[in-house]
Amino acid sequence: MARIGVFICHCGENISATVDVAKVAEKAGKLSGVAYSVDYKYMCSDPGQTLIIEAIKEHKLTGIVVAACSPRMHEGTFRKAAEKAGINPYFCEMANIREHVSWVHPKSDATTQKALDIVRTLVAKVKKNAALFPIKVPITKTALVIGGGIAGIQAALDIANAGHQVIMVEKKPSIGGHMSQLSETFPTLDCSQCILTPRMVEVAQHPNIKLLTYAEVESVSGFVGNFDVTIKMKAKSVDYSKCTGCGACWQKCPSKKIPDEFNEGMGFRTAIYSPFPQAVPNKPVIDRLNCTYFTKGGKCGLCKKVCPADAINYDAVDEFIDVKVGAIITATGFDLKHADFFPEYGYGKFKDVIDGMQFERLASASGPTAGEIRRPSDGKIPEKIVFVACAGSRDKAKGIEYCSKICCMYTAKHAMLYKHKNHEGKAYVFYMDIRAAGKDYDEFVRRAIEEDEVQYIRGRVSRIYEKNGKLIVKGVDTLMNGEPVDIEADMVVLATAVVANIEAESLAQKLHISYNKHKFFAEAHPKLKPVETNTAGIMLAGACQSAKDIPESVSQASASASKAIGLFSSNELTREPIVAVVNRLPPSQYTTCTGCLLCQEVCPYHAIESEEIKDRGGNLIKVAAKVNAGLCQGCGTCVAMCRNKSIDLQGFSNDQMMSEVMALLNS
Amino acid sequence: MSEQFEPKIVAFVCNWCTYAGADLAGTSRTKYATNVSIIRFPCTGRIDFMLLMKAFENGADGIIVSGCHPNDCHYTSGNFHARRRWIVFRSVLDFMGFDTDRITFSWVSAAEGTKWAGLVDETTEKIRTKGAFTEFKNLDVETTNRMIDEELAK
Amino acid sequence: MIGFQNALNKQPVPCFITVASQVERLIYTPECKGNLAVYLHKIEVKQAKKVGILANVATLRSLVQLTSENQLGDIVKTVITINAQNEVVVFENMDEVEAYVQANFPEYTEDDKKLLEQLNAMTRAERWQYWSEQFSACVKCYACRAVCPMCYCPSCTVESNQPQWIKVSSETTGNLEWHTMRAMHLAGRCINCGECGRICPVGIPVHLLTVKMNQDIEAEFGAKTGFSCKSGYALNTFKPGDKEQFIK
Amino acid sequence: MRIGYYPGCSLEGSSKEYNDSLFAVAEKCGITLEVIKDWSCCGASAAHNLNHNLALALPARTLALAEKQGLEEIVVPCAACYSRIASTKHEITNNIAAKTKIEGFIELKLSANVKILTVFGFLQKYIFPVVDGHIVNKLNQKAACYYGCLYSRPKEIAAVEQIENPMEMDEVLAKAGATPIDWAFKTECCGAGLSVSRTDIVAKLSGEIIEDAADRGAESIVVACPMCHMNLDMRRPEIKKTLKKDINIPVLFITQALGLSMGIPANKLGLNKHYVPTDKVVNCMVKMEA
Repeated sequence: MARIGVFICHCGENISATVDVAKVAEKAGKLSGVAYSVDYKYMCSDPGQTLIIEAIKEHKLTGIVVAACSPRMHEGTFRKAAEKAGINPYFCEMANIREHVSWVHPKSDATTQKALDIVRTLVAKVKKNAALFPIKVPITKTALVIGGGIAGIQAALDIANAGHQVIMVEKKPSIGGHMSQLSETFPTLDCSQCILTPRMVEVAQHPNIKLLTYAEVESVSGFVGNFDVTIKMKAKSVDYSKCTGCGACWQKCPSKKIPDEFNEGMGFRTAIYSPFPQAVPNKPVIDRLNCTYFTKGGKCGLCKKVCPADAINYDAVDEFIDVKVGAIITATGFDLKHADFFPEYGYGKFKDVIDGMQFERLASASGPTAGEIRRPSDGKIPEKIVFVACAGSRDKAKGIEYCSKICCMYTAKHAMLYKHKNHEGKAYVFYMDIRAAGKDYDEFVRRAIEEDEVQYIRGRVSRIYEKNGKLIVKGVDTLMNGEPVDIEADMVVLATAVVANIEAESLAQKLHISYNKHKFFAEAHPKLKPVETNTAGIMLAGACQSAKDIPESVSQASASASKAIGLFSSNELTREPIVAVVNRLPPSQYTTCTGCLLCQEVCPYHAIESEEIKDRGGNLIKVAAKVNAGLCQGCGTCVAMCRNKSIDLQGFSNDQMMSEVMALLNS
Repeated sequence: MSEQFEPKIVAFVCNWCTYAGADLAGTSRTKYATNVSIIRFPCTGRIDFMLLMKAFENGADGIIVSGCHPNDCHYTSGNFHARRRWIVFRSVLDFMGFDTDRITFSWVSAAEGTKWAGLVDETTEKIRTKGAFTEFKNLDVETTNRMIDEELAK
Repeated sequence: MIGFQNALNKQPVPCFITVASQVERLIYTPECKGNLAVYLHKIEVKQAKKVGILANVATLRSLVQLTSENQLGDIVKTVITINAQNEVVVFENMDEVEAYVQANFPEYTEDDKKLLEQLNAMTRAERWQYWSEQFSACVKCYACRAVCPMCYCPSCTVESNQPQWIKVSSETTGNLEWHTMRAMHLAGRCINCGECGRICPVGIPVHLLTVKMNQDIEAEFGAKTGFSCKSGYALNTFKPGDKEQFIK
Repeated sequence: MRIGYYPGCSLEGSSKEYNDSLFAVAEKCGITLEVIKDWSCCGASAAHNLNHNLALALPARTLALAEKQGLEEIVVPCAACYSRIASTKHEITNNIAAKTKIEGFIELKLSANVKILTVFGFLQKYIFPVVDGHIVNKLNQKAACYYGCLYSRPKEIAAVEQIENPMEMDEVLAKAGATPIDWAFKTECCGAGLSVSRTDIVAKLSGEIIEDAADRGAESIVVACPMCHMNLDMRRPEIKKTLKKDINIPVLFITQALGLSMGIPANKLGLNKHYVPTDKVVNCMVKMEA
């Protein structure tokens, strides 16, 4: 038998000025199941809370309704008080008679009546409440970091330094990502590799980090704190336990004309290769698609012959390893839009029309021209160079409406680097707006314009064509009344759009995380949960979420690392028990769930699984839905769609909600 | 002059947007009609159409269903699912000749205290003009009477 | 084997054959209109483990819809139909059934179309009058539920008393609630066999509710029921651009 | 299959030879074009700068008449007419309110289902399948196909697949045996409507086009728009002044080029009506070897 206590708060005069609180308390006392009812000046004050605690003990109350302000304000306060008095905190409900009654209605009988109606509704609800207990989920304190670019490196180091285990998966033979390809970085112009390489080495040597290069995530199951991940270790054909990285193999490899990805196709590499001199790990893999041994059926084998450590293993196969992790950080980065996307700019047709990353390689001291900016067609130093910002970005006709964010800055940097190396040369930048909102960013762009005399032209380029060995750039200067501008350039650099990693979509599907139409991963909330995804325990770092520069990628990586560290700070994850539950009944029914699983699709958190219910002999009896309490956030969308009410939501159950409706309308 | 009709209206609202919007109306001391009482749900996606039927059966003259604007759902997509159900529910009711005008669907965000107050006043006025939902409330009595009449006529 | 046989009044009735020698009882005529899929939910049939079914298009469509709702398991081993050319078609798997159903997708019947047109042409108040008269006659025998292959829940909400969703007695308001609930639960799942309307002992055209819902859903969301073995349920998905002019 | 035909004002006046050559080619292939009865002005250049309703109503009337005549497809050889009619079709199919309004103005019902073909679209769809037997000459020269602005933009109604580097006319020229060149000015502006009011701008813009074609060795420029033709052909004296050199590349309509390869006499194709003499083209032809 329920014994409910009702506590009517005056809130000073905030409630009592318009609501006859004494009358509400009196009438509430007469409601069925109410054992005690009282009004008081300030329920949330210490004496007020004491009054509640004492009343619960004295009158052996089984549940309480505090009629006061919004539950969004003080539900926690009164639930704690209830707990102190020895009853389950979920037997406390609040009737909002301040925000929803006294503050919005004048003093009248109708106002008092409405307050009483609301109290009655909540009394009816609390009578149907059940004791709920926080949900505990065990946590595997290992994080998986997918992607070994600067974002992944930062996240991995942060987590590892906090004392937790990290597994880093990188699909290429070396970590480092796009940052390792950059020449110098804005706005300080410090050398990219100089600041990155030490961090790469730190990752490789960190006792808490297990580095898996040339590897990819194959499949993911499980949930926050308890993910099961299968990782595919692509066959490297080199035994890393024996290899010393001496380089004898790639010096002798006869296949020397393979376009070098690290140099964006502007140089060549061998079939057995380590992508760049500072690679981590600095050990080679065999590119089987281009290796004579593999393409010509066993001919060659030179690398095996010259290897002093006998590390070459042509028979190596892809291996799959299973790991258990508690959190996953995706840091898979971006790609640049390539090729025939720009027929009007002749990209891919004219050798001297290149993209921003190719320019980075030209400007890099370790690049194919050893840092001298020479045009790819004939190796001449360009006298006039044109940079085109927003090549593809912010262009609805090209299907990319968004801003690629980094181009304004790197274009200024490129122009500056060019000018520093060729004082007599002329650099032009076509731009739409200069978006240099960052610390010291605008100053940097101004420096390019004012000190290095880069000529900025506000307008777009309509076409680039070749004529007499020159690239004619046709554009417009919108600050000069739309005057057409033609520039005869020696080289053109397109700041092509930043796009999602080509494998982003398939990875998102493996991880069950959402992504937008451009395949950038979606954060759980654009403002308040910018590094979490909708799947608890999976965080985002860097450009896989949207275009980002280095400082932003690093900050976000640290932010997501802190989310993982926070998760790992206790042995169990405690969650509010407001979750959906699929009923389980004794045999022979087992559950009323039909196993139609139409609810699976509806869940925004992929929290609904199918469970095989078996008898003691292990025979399958039926398949039914099961809510993973670790993932469920308690929205109840599945509850309202379940035809025979097999799923219910704790704290907002069908019985509770129906009682509220009935009580509100039947005085 | 007879007393003016005061309709009973139940509001089914989500916790994160409309409930908070109604709280905001309170903190801003925006005055509105007393006819609407709120029942709090975690999300519009949780609102079962059967609860709406139950409210009418128990004497509600009108109903407000309100939650977060599209794309603002605390749970990402609960309101989108709810919207689809409402589309179908309205079409079932309309086909049965049920007066769907007695259910007001709305999006009220946590910042729209004024919109909430206006919505309550408008809905109250609309239902007051329509009068009590006798069409539904008297259904059992009327059909029983009709059956008796038919029997007597034999 | 589930199929039809001749009854005394020459009307085909369902029959269940468990012995090979009895197979000759099976008939298949245009009058075999019943939806045999409903029997697949019966415990006796389920326990048989290996079931064959001589199906008409409505039954085949039920099989497709039930597959999308994970209800068939692997008990149905043989599916046979007779096509318009009077040839026997034996299906190897559900993909073939799906393809056959898609190629022979049934139209709404002329009678239903006519009735729907009449109802759509009425004013709201007239429709209310029509349906409340119809529902006042309902005796809540639940034959409409029993005959429906999509009503397979082991416990129905109508029987739940904690909370009591639907009034027990057959008052018009309770009847209206029942039929609203039935329509909502079948909206986007009903495969338009019309059995519920045919079976109603007091002649309420209850099938019109779900038929109308299917029409509306197809028009609004482009989803067809019993069309694909992959779930295509209109009500567990959404589009950000779904209509909302009715929302203030 | 009945194919409708919308000549527009140019094809009846300043570009009569475009009209004549199109009919000559079609006739040779046994295809008849049905003129839309009582067609009216498409409103090009002027109407859409003055009044949006008028700009829609004029082409809409033509579309409605075509429907009334039972035509499912119409050929619109003028680029400006094509642009106006296609834009109108696009707007009224996507905007029910506009459609209803326009139907009121023109007092005709409109479904806007009529397909609109450019001349090269028509050639590819109807002439290509039957033309092979009719091609007797090889147009033995390098040709620069010039598309102008109206076929390639806006992208919603573009008549070409690759809006930045269209190839449709190039394919027609290849059929005629010519060698279409890769050049930079395919879709640049010729100066269009400024033809009369600002000849200086036309001279600069059209001059650049002709110069680039010449630099890349083109022996003729092929167009599918009366306005382009006028600017490139008629404005040579002004262009000469701007470029400070005399370039004598003839400018042909695409139908004239194809017509030549089909052995249709030059005069019948109206090649005698151009300002820049076309004899070089006529004389370059080589008989196809059997």
